Amino acid sequence: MTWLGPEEWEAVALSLKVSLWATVVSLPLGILTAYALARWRFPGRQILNGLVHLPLILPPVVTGYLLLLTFGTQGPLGGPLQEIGIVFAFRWTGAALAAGIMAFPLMVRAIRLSIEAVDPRLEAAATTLGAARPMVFLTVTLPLILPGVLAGAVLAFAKAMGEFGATITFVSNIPGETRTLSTAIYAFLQIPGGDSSALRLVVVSIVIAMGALMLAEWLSVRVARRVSGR
Amino acid sequence: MTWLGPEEWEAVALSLKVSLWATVVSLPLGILTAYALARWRFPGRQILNGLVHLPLILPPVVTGYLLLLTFGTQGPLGGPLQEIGIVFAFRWTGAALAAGIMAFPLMVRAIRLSIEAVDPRLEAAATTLGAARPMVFLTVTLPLILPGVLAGAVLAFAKAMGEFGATITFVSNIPGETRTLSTAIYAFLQIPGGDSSALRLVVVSIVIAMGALMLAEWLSVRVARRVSGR
Amino acid sequence: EEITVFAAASLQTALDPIAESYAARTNDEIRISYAGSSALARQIEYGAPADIFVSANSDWMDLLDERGLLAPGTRRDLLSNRLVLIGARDAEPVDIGPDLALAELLGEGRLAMALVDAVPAGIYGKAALTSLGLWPEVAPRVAQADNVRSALALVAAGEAPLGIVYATDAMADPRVATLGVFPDESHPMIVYPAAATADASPAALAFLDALSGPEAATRFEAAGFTVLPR
Amino acid sequence: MTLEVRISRRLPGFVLDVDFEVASGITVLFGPSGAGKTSVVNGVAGLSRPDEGRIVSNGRVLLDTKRGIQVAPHRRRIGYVFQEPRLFPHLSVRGNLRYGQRFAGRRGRPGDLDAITEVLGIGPLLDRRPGALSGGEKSRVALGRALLSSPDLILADEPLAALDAARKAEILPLFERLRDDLGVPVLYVSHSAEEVARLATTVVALSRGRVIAQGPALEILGNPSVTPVGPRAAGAVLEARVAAHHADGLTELDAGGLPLFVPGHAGKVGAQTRLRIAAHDVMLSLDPPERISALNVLPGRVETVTEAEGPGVLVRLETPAGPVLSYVTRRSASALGLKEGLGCHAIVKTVTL
Amino acid sequence: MTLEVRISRRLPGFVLDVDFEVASGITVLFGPSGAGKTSVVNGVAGLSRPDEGRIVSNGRVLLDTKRGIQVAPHRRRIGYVFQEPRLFPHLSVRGNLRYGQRFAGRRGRPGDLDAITEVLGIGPLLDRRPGALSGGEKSRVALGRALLSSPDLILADEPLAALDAARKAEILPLFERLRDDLGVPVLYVSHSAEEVARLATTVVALSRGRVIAQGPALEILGNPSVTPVGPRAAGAVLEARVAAHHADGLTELDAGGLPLFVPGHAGKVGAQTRLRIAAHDVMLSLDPPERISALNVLPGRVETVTEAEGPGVLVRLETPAGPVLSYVTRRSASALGLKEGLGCHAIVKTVTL
Ligand SMILES: Nc1ncnc2c1ncn2[C@@H]1O[C@H](COP(=O)(O)OP(=O)(O)OP(=O)(O)O)[C@@H](O)[C@H]1O
Ligand SMILES: Nc1ncnc2c1ncn2[C@@H]1O[C@H](COP(=O)(O)OP(=O)(O)OP(=O)(O)O)[C@@H](O)[C@H]1O
Ligand code: MOO
Ligand SMILES: [Mg+2]
Ligand SMILES: [Mg+2]
Repeated sequence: MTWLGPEEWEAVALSLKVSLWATVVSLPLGILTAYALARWRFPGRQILNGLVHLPLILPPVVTGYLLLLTFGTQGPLGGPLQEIGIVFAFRWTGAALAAGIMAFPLMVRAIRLSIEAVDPRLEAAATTLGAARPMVFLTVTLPLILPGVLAGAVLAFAKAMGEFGATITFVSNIPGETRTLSTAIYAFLQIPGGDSSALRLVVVSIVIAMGALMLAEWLSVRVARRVSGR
Repeated sequence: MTWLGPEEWEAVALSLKVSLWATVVSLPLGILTAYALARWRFPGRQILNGLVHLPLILPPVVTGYLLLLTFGTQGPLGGPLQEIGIVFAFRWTGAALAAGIMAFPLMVRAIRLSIEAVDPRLEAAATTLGAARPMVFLTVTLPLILPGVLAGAVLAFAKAMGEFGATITFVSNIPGETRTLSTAIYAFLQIPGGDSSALRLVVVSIVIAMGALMLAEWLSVRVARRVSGR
Repeated sequence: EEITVFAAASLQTALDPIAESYAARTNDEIRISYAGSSALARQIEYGAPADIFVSANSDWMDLLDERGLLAPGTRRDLLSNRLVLIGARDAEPVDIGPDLALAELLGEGRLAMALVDAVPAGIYGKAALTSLGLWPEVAPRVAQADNVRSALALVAAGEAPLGIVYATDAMADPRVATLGVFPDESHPMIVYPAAATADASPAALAFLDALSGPEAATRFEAAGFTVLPR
Repeated sequence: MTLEVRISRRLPGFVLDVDFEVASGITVLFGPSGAGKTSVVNGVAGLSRPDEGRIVSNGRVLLDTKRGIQVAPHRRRIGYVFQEPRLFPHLSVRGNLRYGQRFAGRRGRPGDLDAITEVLGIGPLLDRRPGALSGGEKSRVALGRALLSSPDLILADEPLAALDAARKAEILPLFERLRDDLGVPVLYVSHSAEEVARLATTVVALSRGRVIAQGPALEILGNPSVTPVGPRAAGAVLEARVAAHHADGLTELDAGGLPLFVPGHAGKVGAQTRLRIAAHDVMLSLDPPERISALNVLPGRVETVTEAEGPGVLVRLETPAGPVLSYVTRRSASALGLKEGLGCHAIVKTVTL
Repeated sequence: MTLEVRISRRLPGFVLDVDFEVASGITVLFGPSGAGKTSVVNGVAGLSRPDEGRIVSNGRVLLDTKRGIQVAPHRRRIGYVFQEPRLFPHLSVRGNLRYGQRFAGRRGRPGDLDAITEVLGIGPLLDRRPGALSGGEKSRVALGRALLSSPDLILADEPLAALDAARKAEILPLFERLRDDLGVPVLYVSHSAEEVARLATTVVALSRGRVIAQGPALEILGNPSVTPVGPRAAGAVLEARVAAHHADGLTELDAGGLPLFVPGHAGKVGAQTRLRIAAHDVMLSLDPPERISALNVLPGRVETVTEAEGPGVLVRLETPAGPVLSYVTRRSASALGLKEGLGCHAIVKTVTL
């Protein structure tokens, strides 16, 4: 396509990278958190639940600002992490972190609902067949919640594609490093006459996200069919 | 509390009003959409699915802009609606519309997952007992998906509390009319030295949303207990 | 009488007290919606009930002017601002000129600015650096935030060693120091134009005039703005 | 009151192709596991859509793929007791029982919750939720739920499989009442020879998706070669009248003038009753037996001797009480020289009745 | 090999308080619907936590609330056939069957998938998913799954309830092999008198959450007053040796010197076997019967005459083959003048064996 400049292609590629990493990396953690919230009763459960939802409740700028304070090079977590070679500040990794955190509540909720819908009697059956808890999870619970995991992942991916408030506040907008589609769109909207350029990127954004959405639907239908045995 | 000024109380009240209305009004539509997506196969299903997810994919500013174009007084929908007395532009109703639309994908996904988890054999049983489709929905499906509906509602409410990008773009930030907690926080963050005021509002925001969250958890546990018969 | 003012977010500190005392004097009720200039301009374009618009740049005002949305003869350049280089509180002041070793000062760090192609402060900053011949050298090291305040926050949090912001912003944050002021001639003049909209009431026109008055001037100057002569 | 069922449906690895027409009463669908019984019942209920078929219940066309008729399940006025309980988990037992009643409102015959609850022994459970019931309790509630919806046709898929003999004995009369008093047709899936024998008006035997035999219960059950349960299910049914209740716990019946003693029977003196005598419980003796513990001796004449499954033959004896079947070893048959026309006595222990 | 179970658990509206100890073999838990059978089995499996209790399987303490011992369910090495199938919907039938095998890996006795599949008749279903199985097919797969996990203890909650008689007859030997050859203890819940009679080594009768009778099958089943299924379950078990297979499909057994004819038997000539004779299938005659269709006549002497439930008495006869029980009406008993010491003949039809 010639109607996207090289910088724009760069933004597209970066957005994909950021969103995919955000989704893939947060998925295991999302599943774990969802499982803990759905199944375990522990002190601090309500607090964990609240923390997970926080990015949803706060304006994204605030989340971005908190990330900056926490994971910036001077932050209480950012500093130590930097020592071991993990840097978020002004890197695409930071964009992925921001996107992942903003998307986390959506992912966790979807997965948690699925876990709550799993018949515990099937898990009990697996136990009597000799499977220890983690094995039961891997061989019974996880396959049964796959549709929910998929739904959670696609929600997270879509949200990551659209996220910009927290991202730009945390890692700002550095072409080739943290300039995602969303920040590019935002920038175009700030200048008079930028609408048509913004529109082009919006279309690209929609196409990508719809692709992901349809892929997820398709996978989900297949999974559901497998499970129902139809 | 004396540490919130009257204008800030106004923003709190407005945020509550906007978020509640956004949640309550979109709930029936959310349930319907979720049901359609989960159970019906119709042409345009994928398109509906995409449309529902759109607000998640697009940067909120874009959504706000599109709302302005569509529901503004000059917009193709805003005009006709105004004729029949429904005005969104620069009213709290518009803020509710924006919040509702931004929260819609979260609500629909949660409810849809619950619907997909309902055992169709129970619905079939209801049918043989003489219940027509809508009755089956009301007496079997709906009670069974209540936890999901609750989850969807609380997600939507939380999102509505935190939404500001689309809101401020669509209906601006007019005190007493469209100035919600989130937009107020945003505005405070824009001015030199506004951080502490912003922080106060952030705390209020968190307290409200956590309250809603815990209420929902509590209700959900009760509902789940009823259903499982334990 | 009710007067609705749409004003760039960065004006809030100065404008709020001016409006308050004016309201107390005249019994008019003044509602000020603070947001980004681009959003406010678009809203006026689509029929927002604004009486007065105070923008953070001329471009958006020009656009409204062209569309005939302003009350003829009411537009004026109200304020000006200065562009400053900021650094950590304990950083040494520098001389800003073509010889400034900006890249050296930055070291491995980033130069925090607002979006250099979209947000006024960023546009002015880029122009200044370009005219000083410093731009090519530092361009790859710029971290662009979505607005001046976020750029300031990057410096305040210690994430970026240097930043370019308005003097008004720098003044208000004790965590940063102004290292130098960009020469006025290094960038196009920074103006905050104000105007009444086409259907503004006489009361609104009166308030607009008050904004150009001596009492307002004192407040604006106290906040760091330069008041432009009428 | 007839039920006409023609269904063909093709699944990967299984083809259902059945066609039968039965008169009123209880029709038992009989056949080994996987034969297609549940599939037939689902078709009648309208829960699965046959590739082709026609279902007419009591003159009402429920399905006719040729004419494009397909009555929605909720309008079929059926009461379906599923093979698994399928109770509504969010409703109490009472809520489950009442569920169908409200939709049956106008159709009269207001189901009597108390009476059904009593028979099923679920009174103490009314306020529980299904999650807190035992397996057999669930299946009783499911049965009650279907019965209380005042259906015009009852479909019962192994409704008593999870119940103990005592409980079964309490519930079976419910079905007999449906059959005899209320005239509600019942399509009943069962593996139990006893249930079949006791309830069936008509038997439809399925195997691998096809009807392999169908007809009045007496005929089908009397012919072990077509009865999927084997000779154990063969038996004769006699019509009798309650003659007297004796103090020692025995009831005397009058079957065509012959006295028959059975363990305490519920019927009033004078009432008509049906009595099933399983073929394998009948011993044959050429001489009238004496000094023997069996109280029931029916003199008769051998009518047919048929080869049957296993090591035996099935002997049909004509007696004043009606035809009686006896399943004896081939060895005994030849030792006694059993053949058509031979006079012979059927001996039946009271306690096996 | 013993199993010691003591469980007390309090639910709203139901109190479970059982205590029994059984030796190896198959222990049948017997009792009406809602008696607490499933609750006991769940306790043994570790799926419900008793308020108080102690469970010891073959010397291994699985639970001891006093000592704070509670072995996790997955370490109990049990194979649990649940009352409802509980198959994994996302796995094929094969996947379900293999599920337990992988965890049993080191414990030897590699379950033979092919053999089990063959006996259960589920070979053609291996690649299907549970959603596409009939009710009985599901329960067979569930049974296979539990057996293939090479358990040290099998818990079977009405495993055959959904199956037809022919299928049951094919599967029952599987349990007999577990009992007789492999020595795996089995806790078996059943409502069926036939299954109990055929399988039970020990019977534990439950009612309303309590053990009302327990003991060796022969004793409990021989005493109809405590047997919840009623006199139908009473019967005697004889030890015999296979003497010959005859061409007419009969097998001749030698029981204490007396010949007994049974329908075709699987054992090799010379093999020992157990034979159950249900009390209600035994007729008594004072004279040796002649010209009668029954092939088995056991001469003996009346040992006891016990009042039993219903209209009858239970007569215990000492014969050369061992003790035989007969359930006859009180009326016959007095007509024949049955009393201790009286010489008498037990007549048993071949086909009832
Ligand atoms: N959560 C519960 N709360 C209260 N009562 C319960 C609960 N779960 C089970 N019960 C009761 O405990 C009793 C025993 O149940 P259990 O499932 O052990 O019976 P069972 O002997 O297996 O019966 P069935 O043959 O019908 O399966 C039943 O009366 C049942 O209603
Ligand atoms: N979705 C499906 N795909 C393929 N075969 C199926 C499907 N559903 C059912 N079957 C097969 O159809 C046959 C008939 O099933 P059905 O449930 O009618 O049997 P049934 O006679 O009720 O058996 P049971 O007594 O075991 O309940 C079975 O062999 C089953 O495996
Ligand atoms: O939470 Mo937002 O307003 O979608 O970035
Ligand atoms: Mg079936
Ligand atoms: Mg049970």
